[in-house]
Amino acid sequence: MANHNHREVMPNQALRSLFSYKNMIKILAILAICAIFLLPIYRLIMLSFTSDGNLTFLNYTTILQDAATWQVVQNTVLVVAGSTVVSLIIGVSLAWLVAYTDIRAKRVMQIFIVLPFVIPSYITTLAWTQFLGTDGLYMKLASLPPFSVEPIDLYSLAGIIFVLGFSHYPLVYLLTVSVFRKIPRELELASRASGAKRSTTFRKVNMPLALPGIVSGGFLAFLANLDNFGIPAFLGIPAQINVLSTYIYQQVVGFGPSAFSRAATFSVLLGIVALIGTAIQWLFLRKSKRLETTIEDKQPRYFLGKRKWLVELIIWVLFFVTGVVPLISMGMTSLITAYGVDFTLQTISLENYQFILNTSSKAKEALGNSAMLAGVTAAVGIVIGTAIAYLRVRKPNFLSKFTEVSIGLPYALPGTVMALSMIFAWMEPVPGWNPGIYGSIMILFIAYITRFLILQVRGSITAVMQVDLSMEEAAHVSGAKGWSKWRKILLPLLIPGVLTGAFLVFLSALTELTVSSLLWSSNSETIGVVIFGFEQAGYTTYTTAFSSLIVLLIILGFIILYVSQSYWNRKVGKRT
Amino acid sequence: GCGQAQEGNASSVSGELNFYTSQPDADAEKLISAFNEHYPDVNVTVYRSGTEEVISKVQAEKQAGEVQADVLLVADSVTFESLKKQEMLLEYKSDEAEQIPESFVDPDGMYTGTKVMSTALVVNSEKVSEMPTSWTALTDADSSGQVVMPSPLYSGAAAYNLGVLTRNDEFGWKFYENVKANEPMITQGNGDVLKAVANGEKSYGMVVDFIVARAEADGSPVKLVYPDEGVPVITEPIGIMQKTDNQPAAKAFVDFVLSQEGQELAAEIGYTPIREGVSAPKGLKTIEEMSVLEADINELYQNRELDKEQFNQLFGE
Amino acid sequence: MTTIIEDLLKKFDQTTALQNINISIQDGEFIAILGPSGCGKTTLLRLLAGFDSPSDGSITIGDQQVSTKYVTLPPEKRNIGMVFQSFALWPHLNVRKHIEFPLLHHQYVPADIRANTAKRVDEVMKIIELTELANRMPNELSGGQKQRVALGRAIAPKPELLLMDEPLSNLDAELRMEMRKEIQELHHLTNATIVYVTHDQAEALAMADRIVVMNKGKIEQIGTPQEIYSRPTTAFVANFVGKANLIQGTWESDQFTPASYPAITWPDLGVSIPLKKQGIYPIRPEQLEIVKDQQGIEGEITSVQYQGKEIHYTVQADGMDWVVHSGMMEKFRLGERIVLQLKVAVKEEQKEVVYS
Amino acid sequence: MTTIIEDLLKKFDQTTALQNINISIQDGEFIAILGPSGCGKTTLLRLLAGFDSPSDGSITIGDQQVSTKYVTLPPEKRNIGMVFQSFALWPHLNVRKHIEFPLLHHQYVPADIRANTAKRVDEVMKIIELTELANRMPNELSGGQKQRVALGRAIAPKPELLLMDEPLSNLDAELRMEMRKEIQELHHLTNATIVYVTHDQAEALAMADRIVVMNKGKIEQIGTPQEIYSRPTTAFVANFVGKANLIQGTWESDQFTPASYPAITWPDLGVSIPLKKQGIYPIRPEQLEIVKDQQGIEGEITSVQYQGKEIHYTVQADGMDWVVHSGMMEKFRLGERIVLQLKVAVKEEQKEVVYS
Ligand SMILES: Nc1ncnc2c1ncn2[C@@H]1O[C@H](COP(=O)(O)OP(=O)(O)OP(=O)(O)O)[C@@H](O)[C@H]1O
Ligand SMILES: Nc1ncnc2c1ncn2[C@@H]1O[C@H](COP(=O)(O)OP(=O)(O)OP(=O)(O)O)[C@@H](O)[C@H]1O
Ligand SMILES: [Mg+2]
Ligand SMILES: [Mg+2]
Repeated sequence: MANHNHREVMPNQALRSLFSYKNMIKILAILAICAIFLLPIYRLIMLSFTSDGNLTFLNYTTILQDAATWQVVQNTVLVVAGSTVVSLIIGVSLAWLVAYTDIRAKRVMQIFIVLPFVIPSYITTLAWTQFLGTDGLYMKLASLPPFSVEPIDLYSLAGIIFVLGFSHYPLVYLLTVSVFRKIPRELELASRASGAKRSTTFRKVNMPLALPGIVSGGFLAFLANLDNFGIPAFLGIPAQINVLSTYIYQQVVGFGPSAFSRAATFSVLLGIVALIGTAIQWLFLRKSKRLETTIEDKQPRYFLGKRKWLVELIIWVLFFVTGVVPLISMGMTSLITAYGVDFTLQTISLENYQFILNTSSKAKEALGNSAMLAGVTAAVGIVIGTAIAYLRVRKPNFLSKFTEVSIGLPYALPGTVMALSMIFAWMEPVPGWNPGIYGSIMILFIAYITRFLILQVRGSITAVMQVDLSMEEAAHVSGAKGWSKWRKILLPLLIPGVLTGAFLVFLSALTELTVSSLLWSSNSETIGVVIFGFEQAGYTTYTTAFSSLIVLLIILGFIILYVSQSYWNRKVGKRT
Repeated sequence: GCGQAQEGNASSVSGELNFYTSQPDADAEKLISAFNEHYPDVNVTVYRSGTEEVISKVQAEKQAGEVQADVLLVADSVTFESLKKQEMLLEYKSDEAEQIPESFVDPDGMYTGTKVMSTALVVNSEKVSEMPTSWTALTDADSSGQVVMPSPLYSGAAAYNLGVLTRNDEFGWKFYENVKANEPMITQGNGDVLKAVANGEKSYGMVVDFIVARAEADGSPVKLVYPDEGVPVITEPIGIMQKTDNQPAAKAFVDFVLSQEGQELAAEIGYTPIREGVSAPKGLKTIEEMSVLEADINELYQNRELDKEQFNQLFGE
Repeated sequence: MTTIIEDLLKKFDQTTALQNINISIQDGEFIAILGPSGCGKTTLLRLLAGFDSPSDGSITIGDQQVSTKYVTLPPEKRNIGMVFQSFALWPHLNVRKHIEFPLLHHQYVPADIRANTAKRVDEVMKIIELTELANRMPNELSGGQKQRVALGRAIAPKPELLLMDEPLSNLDAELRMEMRKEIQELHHLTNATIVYVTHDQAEALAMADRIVVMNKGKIEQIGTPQEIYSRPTTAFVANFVGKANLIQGTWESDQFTPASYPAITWPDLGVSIPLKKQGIYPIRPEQLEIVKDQQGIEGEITSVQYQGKEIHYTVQADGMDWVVHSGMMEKFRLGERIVLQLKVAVKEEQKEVVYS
Repeated sequence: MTTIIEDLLKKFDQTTALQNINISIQDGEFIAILGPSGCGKTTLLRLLAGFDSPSDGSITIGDQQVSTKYVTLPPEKRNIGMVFQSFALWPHLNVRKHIEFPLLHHQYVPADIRANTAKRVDEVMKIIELTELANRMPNELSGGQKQRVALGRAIAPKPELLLMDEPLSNLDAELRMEMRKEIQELHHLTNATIVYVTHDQAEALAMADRIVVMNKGKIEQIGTPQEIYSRPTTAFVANFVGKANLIQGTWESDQFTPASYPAITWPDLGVSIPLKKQGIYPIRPEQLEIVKDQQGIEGEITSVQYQGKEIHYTVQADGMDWVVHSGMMEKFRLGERIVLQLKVAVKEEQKEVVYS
């Protein structure tokens, strides 16, 4: 049983160490990190209080008195809450099935689960609208049964909620599945020996114990739903539904000197929504208790028996609609010569791929740039993010909470706002001094780290929360501290969660679009920028070809990873 | 570089030039490499994105300290008008501008149109057999549920069109009210309009001409129609930023874009050139062939927010 | 509700944790499973609970076959309570909630308890002496307190079959005594069948109706405490339960001659046939006497452990360690050379016990 | 390296887990901390290890003050080994790696061991009898096996101060005996100072040089095993260590008269002054004799526990439960009415022990 895990690491020592040289550095580092994250936000907030160059509340008074504002806020809250719930339900259910039951092909499923996260959301949306459109597959199927089936209108609040929820459930899944696996079997068995049915056991034992993962995943999904622009734009504009992210964009592109101030003011409102989400998340996490430390237990705990095929069928249908349909629709578009022509043997060709790979030099460069950017961001994230997560869990003081909030906000801001505030912050971090970061590739590194570090922090927090303090105490009495403790004890125990975080950071950075499209310079084009460019020029076929290529590369990466993993396992042998 | 110093002052033009544009990537690239043939010592750095993004970036840079752009080329003159009002532009009257219709050149020399992009009708050629000839295709009761157009709230070009059409006696707000009655689909940008029509989701769209011509040439089932009433046009003006730190290069760049060679290049890429005497690419009308719907730029600039607001009210209920 | 375990086999990969397990447990019986660390006690209990499926063999409870290689009735459908060796407390529930949990969920909870859940919880809290800590979370409890919570949770719904895996190992002697009594009382009152895993032979001897002694995954002997203690049938049991010194030698009719001391003969004090066949004479530590300057087995004292009312000596003699428990009358020092003798006086008493 | 604990106080929120703790531990001493569940033993050990900071008071090891309210020397800088009550094994390391770990990392590992890490690991593996399971992961070990790994990890680097939190509670008697011997041998060989937490008074009596008896966060008595067992100074110690029945009455010079039986007088068998002052006469279970048809304290047998070589009776008499341990000579049945007598014969022997 987790003994003594409530204790903080030597509280007085922590205090004393404030004054030691080594910890001075640590604290300076934290302050620097805060500064990096807070500078853009600070600039943004200042802007929201600026009108005609004066400090004033004017923006707030006008905006808050406008009924439209409240409509937008209401829509936002509805959309974000609804889609987060959808993500939670799908993510947690899938995680449970994969972690505990004997369904087959779990590894292959992992790929399909991640698909919605790597397929650009405008493609997903398009696929969905086509699927459910007037002459889409859905209506064709719907005309089969004798009774009438209502057409589903995606251009609605419900549609936005639905598509957002389905796009972001991987976040919940990825952060939950390993936590589920780490819950000691005996805790479940104790419940069942007490007569609780499986469902009760899940509700009363697994759910509360997996809270760190579920809450972290839900929180990330919440932030992702909040900042998402593509889906509410695509589905909301036709239906005249505004949420904060689209509304802010309208302000940004609006004219006049007050455009930015208005946008900043709305961003502050959005920030407040994000803060409320953070607070709710804390409420849940406060209740969560640390488990006895175990390694992931991958043996199935529940045998579905005769119902197995049914469950598997449902899962694959889900994958089909969330991953395969968009993938196919994207793939098909990428193979035709011109948008809108029918997909027939005559019309397919590899022309578009040839264009991207041979004719256009940009695409290849962008692949390289993005891979490098994403790799470095993920690597830096692992170190900084895990360090922050560790401090946050082991020393939950004001400073570490504050750090967590500052790191979370940039992920919640819509990309456009985030990019603009990066410009505010980094062109002349100190007025009158331009360090040349803006305009070089450095700005993208900083922007990506600022924006995506929270993914790593949450992944690592989830992992650290699974490690009982006694693990570290045992290392300490055995004489290991600092680096050797991390290398030999903590990292091996943290690795699944840390890698999940890094994986999310890597994928997000790899396909990032909005921020890069405002910050790139001509020598540092990223995948997102190139896609954005094609799309704006009306070259949808190139866009889809490029996107397909990237998704294929990602899938290939997965396969290589799995193959080498199983090769490694076989070679090393499961511990004797 | 090919070191072809045919112009006397070419060698004195050199250094860095930041070019911010909303032109598609490939087009910008071609433009620059042609420019570099004449001015090999100028290193042009391009920032390319949607007009809205480009302007946001410029504005943000201004807020943050200093605008990095030297030369700006974005969709419409109203946008430039606003920059002009904010005194962000440098006055430069290029000699080349004399060949360009007066109405497309800012009288104060702050910006000059570089090409002509009209907003016309796009029609799905598979769903519609008889091509319409009038904007009424969007307002006919038959077209109910089959109309798509970009949102002026998101697209600068669409906002321009809104301003022009509502100030035109033949159309006015009545036109938009009638469109509204057909329950149109409103998209974020022109690209989405083309897609909706190309894949048959909608039959008629209001969209900028050149992307339709391209898609048509590629084989998409779409057709470009210039309605008889005329079309609003945007001119993708070019201008030099007030704070540019390389005036000679910036001016040389503007000259090149407006020159015969520059305009022929634009036509070759697929745009209607703005310079008289240069022919339009296949599928597009030249400026002389189309009837242009116009409105006073200053008035448009002054009323843009109001127009959008009114649009929002009309369509938002 | 008798429980019958037949030919049970359990393998983990290469390890065979259990084999040839045959036990039939009577309704209301108190069975102790006694054996050294790693002998498979927990594994057996887990099979009884339905947490694992056997690799072969079967378990029948009442007239229902609950576990075979193919089908295993899940634990929640068995009317059981279980105390886990590792406690398995839920980190997110406080003490009270732990006790309450099975009362709310167990389908077999007697109606009167179900109607008065709160009362029953209070009652159990009193039994496990944690009333004052009702709102504590598991991580705020000491090791023994945790164990008591685990115990309380298992007994609360008065299950018909109570499985306990070393439920008292973390308790001090005092509390252990009390808990033993509680468990025994519980046994008398509810007449539940109890399977009680322990490595502590005193506990097994004191509480159980019958003891199953296990070693290396197999059953060594099943019998009443008296049988196990006084008439062990294997060397292992003699040593494990009685701490007996096992002397090799030859049995001739009822006389034993140690191999190394042909001059000595010992009478039969109740040695079982199987041990006799193996030529073993088991002498429990209290059957030996340490004397000086007399005839007997000569040796040297290599360890002295004070135990309050007696002293435990280890004596090195004849190349082996002899364990001797002696009273406080006379004391010997570490390293002293002494002589060991069998207390033959014990004989009569011992025989009586064996055959009673 | 003496360890001095002064005025130690430790609070958790509302609970005071330790108070007024003053112990001075000699270099090389074997100290047992004995007390009931939840009395603060683990808390004390954690403070000694440096995992927690005291709320007040100080701990000095050698000439360094290692723990005060303000400053706490971290555990890795103390030359200690520790066995955790909850084992705290690392789930990702196998048995061998656990033993190896401190050898690789502890800064105080003796040079000869450091040079021969592999040899030392083998040695320790043999001591804890896990050589064959060297490659097992913690989740593949039984409870007792886990505990042995925890023990091995702590002793491997031969620390100067060895802290053990119930290191044997999950082992069977046999193995426990062996481990006890190992620990004692280790103690003799390395001359490490050992602080050994246990709730088992037999263990404490058998192994320790001195015993610290704790109750409810306070020290009840510190003394050698003999002192603690034979001359308890508090009622708690008499009961907890000697299982003594505590009889209220009056002392007059060396004579005791139980309050309920004015006719009886008992002689002083070595009762400490503090107990006399409280008017208490402690009688250990083996000091009582059950007889029939004689004069004495009349009562009824309410519980019989067979213990192999003796039988433990609980006798209800005079409104209290008397615990009596008696040999196998004569047996009494549950419910039988009997008479209790003090074995005065024990007197001489007892006195001798006390004053020796
Ligand atoms: N999952 C497993 N994989 C491999 N071996 C296992 C596994 N679980 C238990 N064992 C082995 O099976 C044997 C029996 O284990 P079990 O836990 O039943 O012992 P036990 O009798 O309860 O011991 P203890 O008194 O120490 O708790 C041990 O040798 C143990 O190492
Ligand atoms: N974090 C905590 N918060 C509140 N009370 C605590 C906390 N940790 C321990 N306690 C309490 O402090 C007291 C002493 O606990 P400790 O773990 O030292 O007991 P122990 O003597 O080791 O008992 P055991 O033999 O049962 O392990 C107990 O009453 C326990 O409930
Ligand atoms: Mg066990
Ligand atoms: Mg403890």
